[in-house]
Amino acid sequence: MIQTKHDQDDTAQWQPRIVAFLCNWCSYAGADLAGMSRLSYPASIKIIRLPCSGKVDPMFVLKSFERGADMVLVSGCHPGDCHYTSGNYHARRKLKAFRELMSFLGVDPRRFKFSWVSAAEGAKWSKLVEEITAEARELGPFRTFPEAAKTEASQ
Amino acid sequence: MPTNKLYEGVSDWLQSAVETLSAAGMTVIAPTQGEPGVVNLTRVTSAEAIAERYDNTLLPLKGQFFPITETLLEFERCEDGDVEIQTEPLPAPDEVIVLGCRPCDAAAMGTMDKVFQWDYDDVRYRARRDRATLVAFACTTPSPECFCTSVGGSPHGDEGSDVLVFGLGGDDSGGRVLLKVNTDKGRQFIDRLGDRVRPASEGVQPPSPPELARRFDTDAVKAWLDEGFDSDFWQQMALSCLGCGACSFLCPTCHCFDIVDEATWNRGQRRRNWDCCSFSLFTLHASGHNPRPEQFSRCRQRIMHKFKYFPERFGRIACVGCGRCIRACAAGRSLAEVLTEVDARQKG
Amino acid sequence: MSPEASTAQSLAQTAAEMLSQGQVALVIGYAPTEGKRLSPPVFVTTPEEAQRLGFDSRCFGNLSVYLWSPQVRQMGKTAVVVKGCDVRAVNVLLRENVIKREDIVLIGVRCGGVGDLPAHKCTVCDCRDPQGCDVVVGDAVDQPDGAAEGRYSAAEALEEKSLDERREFWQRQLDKCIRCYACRQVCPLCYCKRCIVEKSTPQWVETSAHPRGNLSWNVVRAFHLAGRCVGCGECERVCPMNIPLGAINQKMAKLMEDEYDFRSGMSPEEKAPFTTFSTDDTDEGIL
Amino acid sequence: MSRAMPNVPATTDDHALIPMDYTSSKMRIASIVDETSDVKTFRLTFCDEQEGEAFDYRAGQFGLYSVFGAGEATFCIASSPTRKGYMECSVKRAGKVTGELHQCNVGDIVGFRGPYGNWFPIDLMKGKNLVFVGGGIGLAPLRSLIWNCLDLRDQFGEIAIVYGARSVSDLVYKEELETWRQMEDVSTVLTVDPGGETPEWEGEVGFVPTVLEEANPSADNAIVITCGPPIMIKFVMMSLEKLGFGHEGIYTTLENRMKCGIGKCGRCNVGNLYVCKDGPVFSYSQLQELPQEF
Amino acid sequence: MINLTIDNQQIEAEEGKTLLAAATLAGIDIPTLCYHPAVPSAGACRICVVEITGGGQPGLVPACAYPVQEGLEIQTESERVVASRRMTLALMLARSPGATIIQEMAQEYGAEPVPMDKGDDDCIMCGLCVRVCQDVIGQSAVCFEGRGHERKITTPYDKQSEVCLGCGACAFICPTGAIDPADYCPHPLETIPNDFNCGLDTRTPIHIPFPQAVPNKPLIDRENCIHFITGGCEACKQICPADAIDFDMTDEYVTEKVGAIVVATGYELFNPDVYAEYGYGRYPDVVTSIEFERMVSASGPTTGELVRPSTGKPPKTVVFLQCIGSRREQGGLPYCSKICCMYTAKHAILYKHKVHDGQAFVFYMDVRSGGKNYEQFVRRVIKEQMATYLRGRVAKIFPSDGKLIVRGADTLSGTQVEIAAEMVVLAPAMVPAAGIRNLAQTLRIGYDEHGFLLEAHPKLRPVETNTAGVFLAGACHSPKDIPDSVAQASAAASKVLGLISHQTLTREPTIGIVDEETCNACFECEGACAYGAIGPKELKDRKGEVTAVVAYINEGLCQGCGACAVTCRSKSIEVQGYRDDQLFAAINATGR
Ligand SMILES: Cc1cc2nc3c(=O)[nH]c(=O)nc-3n(C[C@H](O)[C@H](O)[C@H](O)COP(=O)(O)OP(=O)(O)OC[C@H]3O[C@@H](n4cnc5c(N)ncnc54)[C@H](O)[C@@H]3O)c2cc1C
Ligand SMILES: Cc1cc2nc3c(=O)[nH]c(=O)nc-3n(C[C@H](O)[C@H](O)[C@H](O)COP(=O)(O)OP(=O)(O)OC[C@H]3O[C@@H](n4cnc5c(N)ncnc54)[C@H](O)[C@@H]3O)c2cc1C
Ligand code: SF4
Ligand code: SF4
Ligand code: SF4
Ligand code: SF4
Ligand code: SF4
Ligand code: SF4
Repeated sequence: MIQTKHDQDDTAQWQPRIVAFLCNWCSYAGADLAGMSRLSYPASIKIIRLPCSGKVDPMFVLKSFERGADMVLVSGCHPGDCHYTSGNYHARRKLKAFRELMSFLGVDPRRFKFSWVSAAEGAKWSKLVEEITAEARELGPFRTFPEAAKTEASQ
Repeated sequence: MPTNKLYEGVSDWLQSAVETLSAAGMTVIAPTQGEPGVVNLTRVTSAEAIAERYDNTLLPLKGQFFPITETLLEFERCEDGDVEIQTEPLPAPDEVIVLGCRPCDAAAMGTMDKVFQWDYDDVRYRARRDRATLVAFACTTPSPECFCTSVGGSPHGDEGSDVLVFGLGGDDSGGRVLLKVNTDKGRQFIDRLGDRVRPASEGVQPPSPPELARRFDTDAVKAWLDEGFDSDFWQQMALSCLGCGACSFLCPTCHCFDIVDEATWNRGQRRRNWDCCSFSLFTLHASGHNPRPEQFSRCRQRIMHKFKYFPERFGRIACVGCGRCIRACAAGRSLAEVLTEVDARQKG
Repeated sequence: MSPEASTAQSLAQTAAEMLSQGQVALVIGYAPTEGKRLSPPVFVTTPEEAQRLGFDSRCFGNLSVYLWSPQVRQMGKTAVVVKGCDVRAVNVLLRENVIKREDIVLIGVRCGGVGDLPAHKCTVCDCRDPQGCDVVVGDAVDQPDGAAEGRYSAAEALEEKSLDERREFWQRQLDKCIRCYACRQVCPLCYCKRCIVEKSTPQWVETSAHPRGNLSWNVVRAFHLAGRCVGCGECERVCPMNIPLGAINQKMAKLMEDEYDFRSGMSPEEKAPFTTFSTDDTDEGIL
Repeated sequence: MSRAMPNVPATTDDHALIPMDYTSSKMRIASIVDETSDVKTFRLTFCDEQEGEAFDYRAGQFGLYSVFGAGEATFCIASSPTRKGYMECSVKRAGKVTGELHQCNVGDIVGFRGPYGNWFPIDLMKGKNLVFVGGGIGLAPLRSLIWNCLDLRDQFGEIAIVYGARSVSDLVYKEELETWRQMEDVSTVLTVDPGGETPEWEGEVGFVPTVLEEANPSADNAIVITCGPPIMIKFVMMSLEKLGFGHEGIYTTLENRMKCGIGKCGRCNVGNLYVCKDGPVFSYSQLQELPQEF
Repeated sequence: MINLTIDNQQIEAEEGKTLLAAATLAGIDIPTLCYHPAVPSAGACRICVVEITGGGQPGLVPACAYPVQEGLEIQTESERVVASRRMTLALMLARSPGATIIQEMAQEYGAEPVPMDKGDDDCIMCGLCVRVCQDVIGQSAVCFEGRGHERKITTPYDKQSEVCLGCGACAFICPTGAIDPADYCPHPLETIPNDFNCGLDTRTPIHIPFPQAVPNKPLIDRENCIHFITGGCEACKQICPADAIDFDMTDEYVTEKVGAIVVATGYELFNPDVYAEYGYGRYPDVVTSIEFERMVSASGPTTGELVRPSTGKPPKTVVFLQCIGSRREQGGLPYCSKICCMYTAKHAILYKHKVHDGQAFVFYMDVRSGGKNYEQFVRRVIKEQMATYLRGRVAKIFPSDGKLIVRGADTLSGTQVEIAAEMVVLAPAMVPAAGIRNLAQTLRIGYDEHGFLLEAHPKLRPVETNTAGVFLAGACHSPKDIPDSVAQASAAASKVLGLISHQTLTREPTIGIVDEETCNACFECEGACAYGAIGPKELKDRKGEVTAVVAYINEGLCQGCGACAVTCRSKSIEVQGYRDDQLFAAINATGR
């Protein structure tokens, strides 16, 4: 093992790593508004912008966990508000099933969040991030995925 | 020192062997029962864990030396643009005793040795191989899919094992046994067991192997293969093949592998993974050209490789008749049947 | 004549007729063979060979998987022997444009269940009488009672466990996966020209058989089959590592039935839940 | 170091085993030349100077290059062993590794292991007339050999180069092509497929085999080395037959997919040969005996 | 054409026209009571008599019934004529002393009531109603009944009539206003409040929505039109000289393909009746600013005369309350409506113009007069004492003695004030137009929690929205006054011109692209696309034979949402700009 700073998580200062997939038109704009309005929210969140929540492939969520995310958030426009009319409905259906599948396989569903945040909801955004960050902190580091690769298949 | 010597083991020899060897810091690998009906080689510290009755392990022995996935090196891209590479350290030299593989699997290691130790010597494979002693348990009841006798082996075959153990009480593992030493390593193993084994009494002979009819003749098969590359036989025989890797992955002599990098942002591992010539992507070129574009050509490759190319190159057949591919095949295909048919074609 | 023998006879007869009249170029069926655990598929191109066709309780295979094989397609119009449950897979293939109805002939066979102890899918089967086939052979069979209740029993048993227990269970199971992809290859609905695991730019699913790659692979497979899987059980049957893939498929199928009142493959027309949506879908769990 | 002799299958008894742990040497990208829209030539130098000095290879050999994180890919060494201190490879963007490589910048570190495989029979070529026939990116392995021969010009007879690409913009090594054209003792014919020419194009227009026939090189005492897309090779062979060349004197290199480069991973296996060990250079007569799986 | 002379004026008239029509056309006024262009003349009232002085048999004739003749010479105000009218009016005055129009005319002609039994019926028996009902409406619900003295206008059998449509044509046409349709009809037509005037007056079913409407044409309000209710009437059709009435015309949805849309749906006012303390809706003299605006408007219900709704007399004291609903976190809206300070100042001035001796008070929170010359404007109002500005909120309004007591705080002096007002004007908050959310969802543009539409970027793209080709103008975007609305509208217009003045459209390259080699042609993606951008495409070999069918994405239709890419299992669709390898790299980077 090459030792690096990443290996030593200082638990006291441990910051959860949250990967957020935001749709461009609502949630990303909402997060942007939060920024512009100088509303502070934890820096633990790493935002990836997508055109639409309907573009969030379950693969993205899996990959984020593999890359060490402690929590993944997908956020899109409120029902009916999708810039692309129905992308968020598609997302809602698929991601619900995905969460159920993950939960069935023993992955804590609390680690996978889904929210509606509109472009005007800068305040909701910052509150949401604060809340889920607190929850992620409570859940603690999510090691299942990243560490799995280090173990070679048992046989 | 003479090898090929017979020893008798008293009824608790196995228990004692596991204890003694473990106590000496060795790793004992033995067949254990996991889920119902599934036996695999795992590390044991007590003989109780060892499976009593089984045809063969689900996964072949090869994985102990050539794991399904293994790290070759680790790397990290540093901030300054440099890359730090660390070759994965070789497996620790402490000894490994495989206590209870089948003779076919032991024989298969001959094939693996050839590949991994010609021209370039795979150090990782060699390190694992060198430290291991193979104690094979002779088969008493071959399964219906077994065909070792057709490919030059036997339920009591010596090849590849350091020690071959015959049950005298009929039971596979425990009980009174006869141990046949095949190599120096085998002798060292016997020596370690102390008083739980003793030279066999005069006249004690290993039991005769169970009946297992030879189904085809590898020479005839080879002769047909020499000419048969373009035969339409291949297309017919391959129709039902789904092109999965089940047969190859479970085969104790299949050794194809892939090398991949798996990395997060700036660090990762280079890994070696089992691969399989039945996969359509196996030979696909970047240009889109595929030297073996149809499933039948891949099926043909698998058989040709085992029964023609490999023998030509390395002087031995790359199949030990363990029957795993037949048991595993999703489509119920049988290599033995295919070869029987080839044999029949050659003989007219 | 035993029921099996008479079914075999009608199959052979039907196939021989179709072949001799040039209706089809190929008949894919089962060839029950003494001493085998599985009645393997057989590809019959002449009326004479049709004699090999038969049907018994070892005919696990879902032969519809061969319908889209390039080699089979090359051979021309194909008849395939299908059990009632296999028809569901055919329906999905039709729905997804993989095959055209006019290119195939369906020979349905009434099936009383396969396996020594009938396989789980057979105890909960509600389609023993094949629907929508061109010909149906075999004697009438009884439909088991209470099929609907036990339909998702394997998934339900796991659902009842705690999250940790499930994690522990699946970690152990999925760690075994050797990435042979037999589950994929045998699945009639995994017909992708290039499976996602084979896409290297980018490599979404790691190909190494370590627990991480295995989990991703099995999640992706399950997700791709969600709303499509017809529960034929082939993937679980062929998995050389005995991973209970059926439970995962059941979980998704149950979700589809509970949430969207949808069971895959019941007709060639209906659309899979993941290609559409409803504005009434639940907002539960959404922040 | 490479051990296999050209076209002689190596066996276990040949020589002592070379330990192999699949590790890569680090090399630094010294320069990058854009050859075409999807081909770049990388000049690499060993990060460890000693390693660089000890490094030796023959024209025709290949190596496994890696971008850490993306993986390894096989490319022939495109520079001549007579030019010391660096090594070059020309890479066509095709997938994961090649794609990542194209993203690299000068100064970046890549991995390399090799050289592997056999080489062009340069000893057999001495005193002979040489005909190089290349197509597209297939000029990369030939380039190594061409410069090798040009750097030892007096050891060879006449040298002819026939090279073509789909269009003017697909020609690689444009400057070197011009240099060869200017050379008095090399006859260079360049061509592009019909439709691929530009108004300024001064070379031929036509497919390589046709142009080759027109160039009509003498088969006497000649050796042909050809490399290019499979379809081109097929027709070039027919043309060469017409021109009276025997199969023995024609060499080409194969590109079967390979992962280990050292005869283990099984991928490049064709018949009883491993392209990585017994090739990638093969004589045409050898190829004719192999199953046509390359 | 017929030539004749009226009041010494040479006139040309169409043959068949009456003298009345010819005179009217020539601008000569002939008074009449029983004439209406919509119904046949009856010459019943004899007010329209004129004198033939030449060209025909001399004498008095009813102008409404006498046809024009070549060479006739007519006098409309000759002595004989005036005398005749005076006589007629005298008789009428005796019968219907209460009818205003008779009183007025009698005064004009100096008619005194003849001494006879004084009637109390406004009906002058002109019979217009009977004729309109019979000839225009086609119903005959009213008729003459009785003889001589007993003669009267009534419904058959004097009963409310089922035949009567309740259209009110009789009442409308009656010159003296003697008819109440409710007497005739069990279900008379209701009066229709005039929306434009905030319901302060009424309008007819056929009406021009408001002055300056574009196009300035009447429209029929089907819900209230008697024709659409009963199938009869058609009075408008009968009288329309242009024959422009077409009852078969239906509302239609006009589908236009457009390159750009400017949303300018404006605002509505917050309904202040939620604040019970102000009594809006309960006390007629509490009005909103927009009602006030109409009241003082020359085109308004009172033609510009400011009167108290309760008394119809000009209010002597008016109290203006600002910030009704605005700037109110609890039970209101948190934002400032921006326009009320200024228009209230304007209202104070207008009030002073209408009621010179009136007194105006303004309760305000603080005066926001940002804008060119705005502060000066407000200063002027205060300085010139057009209104007394009181900083504070009003706690309660209650009626007392015909007035409204406004009780509030003056926070500047720190005193409680009580004003006995005759009118209170509330300035409610500006809210977006109803249905804005629907509209926004249809156009796929964003809106905030109040429904104001969202611009693409508050600083850099203030008139654009997130949907390409949709722009914003005016109060739909945020509270704005007219100059701001016009400025934004002009900006939007120039953005539109910038967009559509090019031959080709440049759009973001974010579109889906199918990998034709790996597409399975399952067309699952087709179902996922909300834009119908996906269809089949045939791949052909060099010979032109179809080798495969794959999915194809129309780049003009595709919006690049990526729903298809997620639906595609084999990952055969990439969205440009959000390609898988880019996202993969982004996800990888999160693990940094
Ligand atoms: C001896 C030899 C010499 C070569 N020399 C050159 C050279 O000088 N310049 C050059 O541009 N290319 C050369 N190639 C081809 C080069 O190896 C492949 O283009 C490269 O490996 C593709 O790697 P990738 O990771 O970018 O592609 P991947 O993402 O791995 O795959 C993309 C596609 O390429 C196919 N592919 C993957 N690996 C290989 C492989 N090793 N060989 C062929 N196809 C493959 C895959 O099946 C897939 O279809 C050579 C190949 C060989 C065997
Ligand atoms: C009492 C009062 C006095 C004012 N006095 C002044 C003043 O003196 N000076 C000044 O600058 N400003 C004044 N204002 C403000 C002024 O009225 C606004 O600034 C201005 O009207 C805004 O213009 P607009 O075009 O954005 O919206 P609007 O004037 O509201 O126009 C919007 C139009 O869109 C229509 N519409 C709504 N929804 C739809 C739909 N879905 N489809 C089609 N059409 C739709 C509406 O019917 C309306 O015709 C006053 C406001 C009030 C309330
Ligand atoms: S296991 Fe069977 S189906 Fe799979 S590749 Fe092997 S022979 Fe083919
Ligand atoms: S069949 Fe089983 S072992 Fe093979 S890839 Fe599928 S789950 Fe893994
Ligand atoms: S996923 Fe398994 S059970 Fe479902 S259709 Fe495919 S093979 Fe059958
Ligand atoms: S797992 Fe998914 S991508 Fe792979 S073949 Fe099956 S459906 Fe296609
Ligand atoms: S990206 Fe969205 S709009 Fe474009 S084709 Fe796909 S689903 Fe339709
Ligand atoms: S979903 Fe994918 S495979 Fe299916 S038609 Fe669309 S692009 Fe092709």
